[in-house]
Amino acid sequence: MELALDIASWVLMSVGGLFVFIGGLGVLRMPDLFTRMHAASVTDSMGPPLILIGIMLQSGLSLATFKLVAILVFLMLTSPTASNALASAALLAGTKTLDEAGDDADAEDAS
Amino acid sequence: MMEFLGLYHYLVFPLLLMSGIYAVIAKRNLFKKLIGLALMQSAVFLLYITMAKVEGGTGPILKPGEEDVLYSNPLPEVLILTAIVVGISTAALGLGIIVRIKEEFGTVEEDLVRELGGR
Amino acid sequence: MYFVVSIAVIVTMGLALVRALLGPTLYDRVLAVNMFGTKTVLLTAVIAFLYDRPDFLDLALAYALINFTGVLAVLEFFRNRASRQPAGGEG
Amino acid sequence: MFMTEIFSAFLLTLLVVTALAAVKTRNLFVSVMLTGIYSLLIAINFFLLDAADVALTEAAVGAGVATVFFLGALALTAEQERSPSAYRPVAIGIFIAVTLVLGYATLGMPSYGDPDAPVHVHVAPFYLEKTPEFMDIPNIVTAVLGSYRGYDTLGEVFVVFTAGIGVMFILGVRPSRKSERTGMIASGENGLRHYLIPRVVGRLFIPFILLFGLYVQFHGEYSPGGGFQAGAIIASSIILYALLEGEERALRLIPRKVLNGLTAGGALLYGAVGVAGMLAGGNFLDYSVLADDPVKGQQMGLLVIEAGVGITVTGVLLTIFHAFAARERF
Repeated sequence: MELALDIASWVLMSVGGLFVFIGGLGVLRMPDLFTRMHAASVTDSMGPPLILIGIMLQSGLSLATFKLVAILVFLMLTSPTASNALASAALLAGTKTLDEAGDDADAEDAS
Repeated sequence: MMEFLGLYHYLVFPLLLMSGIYAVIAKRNLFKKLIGLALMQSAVFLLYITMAKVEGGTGPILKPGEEDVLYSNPLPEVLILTAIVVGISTAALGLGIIVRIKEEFGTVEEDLVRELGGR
Repeated sequence: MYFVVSIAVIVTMGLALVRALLGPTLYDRVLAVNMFGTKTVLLTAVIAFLYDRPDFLDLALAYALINFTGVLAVLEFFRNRASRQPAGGEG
Repeated sequence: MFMTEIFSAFLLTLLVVTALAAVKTRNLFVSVMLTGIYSLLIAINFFLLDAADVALTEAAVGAGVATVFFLGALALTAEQERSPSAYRPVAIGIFIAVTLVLGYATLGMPSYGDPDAPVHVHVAPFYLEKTPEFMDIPNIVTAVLGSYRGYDTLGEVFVVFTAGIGVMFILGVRPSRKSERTGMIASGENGLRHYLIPRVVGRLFIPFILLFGLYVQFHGEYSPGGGFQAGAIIASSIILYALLEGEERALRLIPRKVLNGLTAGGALLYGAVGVAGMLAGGNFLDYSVLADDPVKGQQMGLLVIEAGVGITVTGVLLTIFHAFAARERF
């Protein structure tokens, strides 16, 4: 039982870490703002839950687990909301998507 | 290796401190000078907390029912804890002064303020 | 096991920081800061267990709650910047 | 813990990079954003160095309140630096010279984490040993903050109080030349009304932030926390409300008079505890005499002065926020 829990949390945490890392890679490598945002927000709603659930399996039933659940709920609420708000702000300010911008580089810090 | 890592903790302090001082000396924008001050401030905070660390210790909140636990030094933490809140309040005071300067002179660049000043 | 996750998160932080330094638009930097905030929550949660002090989870909880205020402040700043710029320019 | 040393070395490198970039960029908004990252990084470093209380303070202040203040001031000034740097060679010369000198000086510091360093042998063992006996609370930081170094904290609270008064005086003046720009918080009651999703989620968050602030305040004797952190957290919940609903609604919720009362009242409460100790026959800020049992008295005193600290910090931070937000709208 103990071993099964350990293995489960190992798997969850490694996969979560992988997702987080892929998100970081996407934010660095994607070509324009909206694709970068997509990389960040999608992995943000997959990686953290896996990692936090993995920790929960280790901590057992305690105050710490309750706090982890709270952290998880708050993260799941804020991170998509923040992405949405940021994307709409960027869109309203007229940031060009990849198709519209063509090949010319976007104006630096000017928008 | 361990020795070097310990030294590295201390070596970061001058770099952070001096990047703050560089902003204060060389930049003419008053807002930037304030950011430099904030950086200097946190460099000092980091130095204090680095000194509080004890090898193999843990945070100075007693673990109930456990003997022979090594705790880090609580005193620098207390000093820095209050200093952080004081730091943001005084930074806000500086920001207030900058906002007033902007309203009176229309600029926050030090040299332009000096040209327009004298009244 | 906690080490693996911490390494992944810390490396991601480095990548996000590179994005924050490169830009190129302001929104990219805000995105990087936002991402950095989420990673901070994760890293502090993991470190609390790595150090075997689960009672220090408060820090992660604080970041999970308060980061949102900062993001909304940035949003509000952008929203009003649009109305600010054509009228006054900068000076 | 060899691995965590590697972690902190990496994070410290990121910290230096962030600081240099924040200084270098000419765009002040970018600079503020990088300061935000800097704050997150330094909080993690504090945490890695076992200072959970300090990390919590940096989190409470740096994540919400500091960003809001800097952006609020930035909205009222210019966003780009215009003049080039002055005395650049001289400044870089000073930078390198002093870095080298200070770096050389750090070689003389006691080695990192040495338990026999001078810092660790003077009063710290006394605090660690005697606190369970005197106060019976696990969080030594709170004990030192509130009781052993009560005078110090009283002074800090008054510094915060004075800074709040200063901002009130400086930004309370009507500007002589009317500017056409608006501040960060747009006038009227709109706030972020047009952003439906952030608004709904944000409203959901406010009670939880308040609850967490109260937890940090009153659980500060047992876990990381205390008045300073709680004040910043509670203030950021009200600031969130102001961002969502417009600043005027927030002022209707907590009017200026109440804010002034909070600002002064907290500091006065702290002082009053000291005077109460004197009246009961002890020294100023000696809580042992407040109850029959000295331990109970200490605990009671700590609880009250932490409450005083929390009230003052909340009041001052909100006063500053409103001073910036209400600018240009007389």
